[in-house]
Amino acid sequence: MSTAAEFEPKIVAYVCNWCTYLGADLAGTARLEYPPNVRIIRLPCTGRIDFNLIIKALEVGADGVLVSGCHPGDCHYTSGNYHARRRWILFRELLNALGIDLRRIRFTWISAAEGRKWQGVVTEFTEQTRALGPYKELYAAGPVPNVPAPETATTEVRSFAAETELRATCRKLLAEGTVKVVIGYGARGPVVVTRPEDADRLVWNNHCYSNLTAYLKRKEIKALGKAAVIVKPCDEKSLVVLETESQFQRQDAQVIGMACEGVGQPKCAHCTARTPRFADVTFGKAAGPEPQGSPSPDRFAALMAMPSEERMAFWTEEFNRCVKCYACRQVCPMCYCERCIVDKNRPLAIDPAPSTKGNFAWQIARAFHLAGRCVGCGECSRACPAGIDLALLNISLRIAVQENFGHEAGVDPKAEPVIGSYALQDKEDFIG
Amino acid sequence: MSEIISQAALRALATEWISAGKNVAGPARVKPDLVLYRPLRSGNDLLLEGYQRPSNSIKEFLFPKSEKLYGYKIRGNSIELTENDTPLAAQVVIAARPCDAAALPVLDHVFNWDFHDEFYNRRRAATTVVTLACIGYDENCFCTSVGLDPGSDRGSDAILFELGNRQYEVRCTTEKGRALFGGKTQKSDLTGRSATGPEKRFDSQVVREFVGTHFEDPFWKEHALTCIGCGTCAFSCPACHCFDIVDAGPAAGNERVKTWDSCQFSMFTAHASGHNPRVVQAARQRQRILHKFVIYPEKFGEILCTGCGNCTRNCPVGLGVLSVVSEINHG
Amino acid sequence: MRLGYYPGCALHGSSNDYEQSLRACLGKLEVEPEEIREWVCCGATAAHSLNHKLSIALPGRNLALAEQQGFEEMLAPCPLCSMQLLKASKLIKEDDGLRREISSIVEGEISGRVNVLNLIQVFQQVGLDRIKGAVKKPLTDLKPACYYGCLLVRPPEVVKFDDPEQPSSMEAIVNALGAMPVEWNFRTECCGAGMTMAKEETVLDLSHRILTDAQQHGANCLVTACPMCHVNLDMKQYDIERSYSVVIKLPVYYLSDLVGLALGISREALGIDRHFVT
Amino acid sequence: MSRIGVFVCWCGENIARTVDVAQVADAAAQIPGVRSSVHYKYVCSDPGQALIREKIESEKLDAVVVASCSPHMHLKTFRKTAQRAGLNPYLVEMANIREHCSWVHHDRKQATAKAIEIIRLSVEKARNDAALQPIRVPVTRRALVIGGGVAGIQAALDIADSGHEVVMVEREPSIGGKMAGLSETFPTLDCSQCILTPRMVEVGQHPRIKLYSYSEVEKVEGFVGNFKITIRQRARYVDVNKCTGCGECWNVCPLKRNRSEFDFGMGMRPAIYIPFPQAVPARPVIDKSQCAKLIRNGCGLCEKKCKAGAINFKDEDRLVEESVGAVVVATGYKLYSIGKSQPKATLAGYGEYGYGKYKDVIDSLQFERLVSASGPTGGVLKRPSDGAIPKSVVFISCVGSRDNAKGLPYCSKICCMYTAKHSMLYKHKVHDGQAYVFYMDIRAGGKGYEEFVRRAIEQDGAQYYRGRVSKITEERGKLIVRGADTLSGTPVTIEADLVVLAAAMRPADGIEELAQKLNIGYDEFGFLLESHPKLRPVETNTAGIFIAGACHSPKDIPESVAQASAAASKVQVMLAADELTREAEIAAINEQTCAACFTCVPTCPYHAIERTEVRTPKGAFVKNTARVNPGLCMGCGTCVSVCPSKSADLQGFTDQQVYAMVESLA
Repeated sequence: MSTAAEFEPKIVAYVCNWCTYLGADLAGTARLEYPPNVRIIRLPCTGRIDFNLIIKALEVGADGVLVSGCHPGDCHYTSGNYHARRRWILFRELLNALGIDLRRIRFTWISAAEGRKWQGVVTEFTEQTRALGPYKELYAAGPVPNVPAPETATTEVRSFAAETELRATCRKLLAEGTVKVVIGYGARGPVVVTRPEDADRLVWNNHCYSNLTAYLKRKEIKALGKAAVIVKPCDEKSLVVLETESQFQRQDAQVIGMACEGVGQPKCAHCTARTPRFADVTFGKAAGPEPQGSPSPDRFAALMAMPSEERMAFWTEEFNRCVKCYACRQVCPMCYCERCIVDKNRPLAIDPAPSTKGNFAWQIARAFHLAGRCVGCGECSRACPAGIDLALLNISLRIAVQENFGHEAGVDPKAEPVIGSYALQDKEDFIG
Repeated sequence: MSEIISQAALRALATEWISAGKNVAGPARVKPDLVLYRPLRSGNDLLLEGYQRPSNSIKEFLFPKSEKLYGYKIRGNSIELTENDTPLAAQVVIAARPCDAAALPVLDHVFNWDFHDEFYNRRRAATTVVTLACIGYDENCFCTSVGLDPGSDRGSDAILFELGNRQYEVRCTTEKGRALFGGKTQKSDLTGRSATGPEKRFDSQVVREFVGTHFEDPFWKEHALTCIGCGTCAFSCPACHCFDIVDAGPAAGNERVKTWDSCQFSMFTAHASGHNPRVVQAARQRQRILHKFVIYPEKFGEILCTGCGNCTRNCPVGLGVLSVVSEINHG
Repeated sequence: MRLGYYPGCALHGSSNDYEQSLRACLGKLEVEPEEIREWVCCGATAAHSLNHKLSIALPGRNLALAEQQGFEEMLAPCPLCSMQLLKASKLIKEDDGLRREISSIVEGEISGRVNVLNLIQVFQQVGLDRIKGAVKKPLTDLKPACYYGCLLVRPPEVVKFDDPEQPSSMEAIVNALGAMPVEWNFRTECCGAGMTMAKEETVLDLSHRILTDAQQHGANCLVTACPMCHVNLDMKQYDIERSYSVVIKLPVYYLSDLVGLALGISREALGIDRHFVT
Repeated sequence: MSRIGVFVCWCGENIARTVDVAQVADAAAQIPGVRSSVHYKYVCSDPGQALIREKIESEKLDAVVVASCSPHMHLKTFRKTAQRAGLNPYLVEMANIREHCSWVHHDRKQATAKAIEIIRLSVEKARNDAALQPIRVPVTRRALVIGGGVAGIQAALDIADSGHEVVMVEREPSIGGKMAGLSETFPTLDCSQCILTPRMVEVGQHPRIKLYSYSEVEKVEGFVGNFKITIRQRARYVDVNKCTGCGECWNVCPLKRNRSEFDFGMGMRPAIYIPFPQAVPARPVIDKSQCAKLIRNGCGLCEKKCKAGAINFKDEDRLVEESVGAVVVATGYKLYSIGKSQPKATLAGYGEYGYGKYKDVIDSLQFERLVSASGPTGGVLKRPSDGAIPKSVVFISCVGSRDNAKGLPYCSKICCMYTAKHSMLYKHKVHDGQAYVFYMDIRAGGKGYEEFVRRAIEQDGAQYYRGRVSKITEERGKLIVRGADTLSGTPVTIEADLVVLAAAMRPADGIEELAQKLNIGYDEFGFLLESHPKLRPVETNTAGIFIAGACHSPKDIPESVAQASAAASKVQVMLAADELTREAEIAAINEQTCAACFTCVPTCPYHAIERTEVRTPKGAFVKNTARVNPGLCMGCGTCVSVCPSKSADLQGFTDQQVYAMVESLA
């Protein structure tokens, strides 16, 4: 640990070409002196500044990252900064949940006329970072705080009444050729039934965990022809998102909804819908009114209650167990990219090794790509062989999306996507 | 005459090894419903009852999920290489399951066959494996179907058998084992026991013939439909050993590392050209069975599977070796 | 649907003929308004110029009572009352802090869900066709000037009823009764009600204009849905005639009077005989 | 790129004073990929540029980094230099060691160290540079002008006179727009038609202007330089080519009492009609909602009477296609609807003025017709109700404007002026009459404007009241106008014979639909959005589409004409070449890996990304994908950030480059 005296902070600045870069030019022409610690990376627009770049800068040893562009209304490209602002709002929430020190990342608007502001911001930020000391370990381990693990109640198998009805219908659908394949639940997990006589392999019980909509993206399944997919009210939401993202059209599949009273998964504690809303047909009846589960479990409150270093220690411990088997990605209905960003190596945006760094980078990217899209089916957590509480990260973003944009993924088919749209009144209290 | 040790003594012993600077790993409870082999801080963290087997395997202590091969830095137009000379402490894996230990000889073949893998062998030499024989099994276990049993000492340096009332019989099978327990045990005439069964789930010979002769069988396609193509099975398998070599960190210069890889990934066989010989999941799943029951046996004379059942336990969609091969076996 | 009834001071005092009239004719249309128990002043009088909070709390109290007594809808025949109630309900709905505060002051939860109706709206709910159908004695020889006054349609953002400048709902009803409403100018002008006590000459002036304009446009009677207006235009008509030395003699009816007459109810039963100008 | 040349500039003393250029050059030579590294006094000087060219040739450099000033200063310069030496200009990068280093730091050691790192960043970028080719888009050298009002006419004539073909689409039977209906114009009081009609005729006769009257834009496809426009020619039941415009038909038509749109209901017209005598084209249309022949197969007199045989009752709407390279939108305005019926829930009528109830309460355009020499009354001001000459007229300004309560928040800008004009015209026609004007403020900024208003008040004795009118009623054939005079603080009551409401200006009907067809923005009121309020005032965010006149914001005639000429000159610049050169540093999408989530589509400010498909050469469907239209992309790179699979990338600022830059700081 070097002392503040000999420590020279390394600051990476991502700035837009039309406002802040020119602002810095002006500072030069006006000979406004400031500390030499900042390294400017010029991009056309703040809209171009991807969140991965901020992480990368910290990974390569930046002690602070400065992100700056045109003031609202001044964007050379009219709206790049609005899109950027919206992404930053959510990205900060994610970093905060991870326990990354937000004082290390400074967002600001600096116009081409604000040479003085550039001088001021750089000076002040450099000194603040100097005072904070080196960001030695971005993902620092430490005494692991106790974040309660999600409750999974695996009880003995209880078949639900609707099972017989379900089988009969699927048999019919297959026999009549309405669908070529039924994606459903079997005794040991998902089953894909193609022959009417196999319809009895389908079950409907309290062990039907999987979110089967994830199968709709798989080439092998698509090749079989029109499918019927069985969904729980919670899984069903992913179809709504997939539809808005042009990944799925109602005519492509028969959606069979199952009224559900819970399958003993952590998410069930926060269930808000027991009866499917978008399904083509629905079986069973869920007793009682629709529950009003809060989206925020106690363990999230517990996590956010602790100081950021402890949050970081918690996640470091969790991600150290990650083996990069990508089960989290594979079970997720929203992860349908033909080529995942981790599988790209030019450039190496995300360290492919299952090291602490690589695992963080991967999980940050995964979580953020789900911002405003995750419907909280909890499959990532369930699938993880290392028992990492991945859903917790998604929850942090789901809450942020709800609080900032009043958006809940998978509820309103007409809602415009959170990332990819913006509002003039999006908050910017964090932008200096 | 037998050697026995009490659980308390065993824990104390483990703690002693740790304080002596050894790395000690063994089963520990990570989450209410998750037991993993983890590096231990003390013998008291060691978990000895109340679970069938950990969800991972002991291979990660000899063949880590990510291991630095060397460092490099590009200077001017030349490149500087730096060896990975991180010193390696002696390590003990305690309370390993027989199906974990039995996988080590399997790995030995691979890492010494055409190429002598420094990193693996260094660790192997520095490691002592103390097995704990199983007193039970669950619906996913099938060691007996691949020529092992709950008491098998294959690949172990010492093996512990339960005597009840927190006592274990210690049978040392190698010098390493004896070195660990020498003078730490009491004489006794009790002999420990291990579970009988699980009953044989399939005949590996039948499987081998089927797989060898039904390469194009629609069975593969049908059976792979629900496979989502993650690496859980391979990564939790004690015997799977495929790895990739990647650059970590800035391209300008950092580390070249060896990381686990899985034949179930769609990228596993992707060529630079863009061509991919195993384009569908069926081909990948078939490959996994083929490798375990035909290719590897043909090369090294034994099956690349110890029947631990981890692939089934961990599979998010309830697949795994057992479901495939038993289906092959019973048509 | 149960219809609550908030009479306010006027309909239990100076204008009890209005209550008599509307009860009689609503009864005929099988609408039985239930009076809100323990209702208090609506605050239209001095309150709103003296104490803002009080001017919300008073109507707030009545809204709370209506909710407690399980009403979804409440008739407030006096436009001053209905405006006060609607205003309070609007403010309460817009500001949750205020809602909680007022609720605690009046010791009763207010959600603001009670729908406050004026008399015209009640008739609209009954339905013009139904009224048409029920007409026994079409009022063919009547040429009423429909007079809305100030508060029935104002302030628009509060009462959200009809066009504040060119309303037409009363004409529609009167038409349904077979009468011929006249086109005239002063339908939404002020009658000076607020000044009744303070500055009578203003009242006389304003009301005088209203009455004469109605007459000039060929009205043979005037119809209103406001007790205050009725007081000024009917009771004070004599004073107007005297101070402007003119003869007007223009009968002033409540809307319910005309509906009642058309439905065949007697003038006595409607309390018309108690009007000053007959 | 592995043969990079670094050129460190002293900029005289500007850099060399605080940065040890020699040391920097030596350090740069050590950066991987750098083939040669030199320093020179003024790299931007001719010998300096010669040095670059010489090195490019001698060292076979495949990329160049100039470490000097800001790229905003000299990037263009050095790109040209490289080009002259046969190196692709996009293989040149700059390291800003002046504005961002030598000028803002004093410690020589620190500044030198920083300069070296700045250069390393730039070298990393250069190493990953690609030789880009600016996109060239073929241009159809024709323009479309939508709207034949004064703005449209001006734009069309300017473009046509500069030698390019123009297609003009006008919704009404004749061009001329609102101005054709005006009487006289402020501040000069010259007759509107006298100025406009010659211009209309020019349009009608111009060899390079193709006029579609009584037509609307149905569909817009393509992009800058290559628009395909589908135009709907509404059935006019008269063959324009056969028709001689003799007038027999409308004279003989028995159904003469139809509300004239051109006179805003102040006059009548037959069922077959030309909107006004000087119409262009001077060819009638048949109003099918009124023609007895078309309704119940009666009458047909016009057909019998027409010697040219131009009447065709079988006529139908026709769709025609036109290809153009640029579009000028000049669809103009309409007045706020003062009556009850409102286009939006947020707007309300002004019942207190009794418009629509009292015949003699009219809006300002109706007044224009009543005082126009060519109007229904032949220029004699007669009030609608009884044709009497009004002796007192009240003008009310800001009806619907500057009214947050129920109207529009903005100022309609021209009302102050034309109201003053109206009061004058009135006085000139009715010498013993009195004009009253109720106003909020008088906004008379403009050449001769303030003087004009003064004249109205001082010479023509218009009585101005600063205040609003609360109510208008009718008593004994008089309009009683009750208002306030806020200056004297007294209520005012005026017995008027005629009331004229200066209603707010709103964009013409259907503007939103048109904007959506054209993919251009509009504000909450429907006015079209310019690309930049100061620097790109006539451009829209869709390349190749320009705006002129009142469809952009309330404007008077001079402003509309000025903006129209501005738009025209922009179009001329575009049409000057057969090819359009667009920025080379634009986004591209890897269609192999694109997951077709289309998040990028709404994100793009220029609508440059389209949803499309990958198909085999034989046309078999492979997959959906997003695709960037290089003709539209401006290179902001916002799509790159929202693309989850990083299939979108920005040439010139590729991920590969940016990551290389960051990592060089490790």
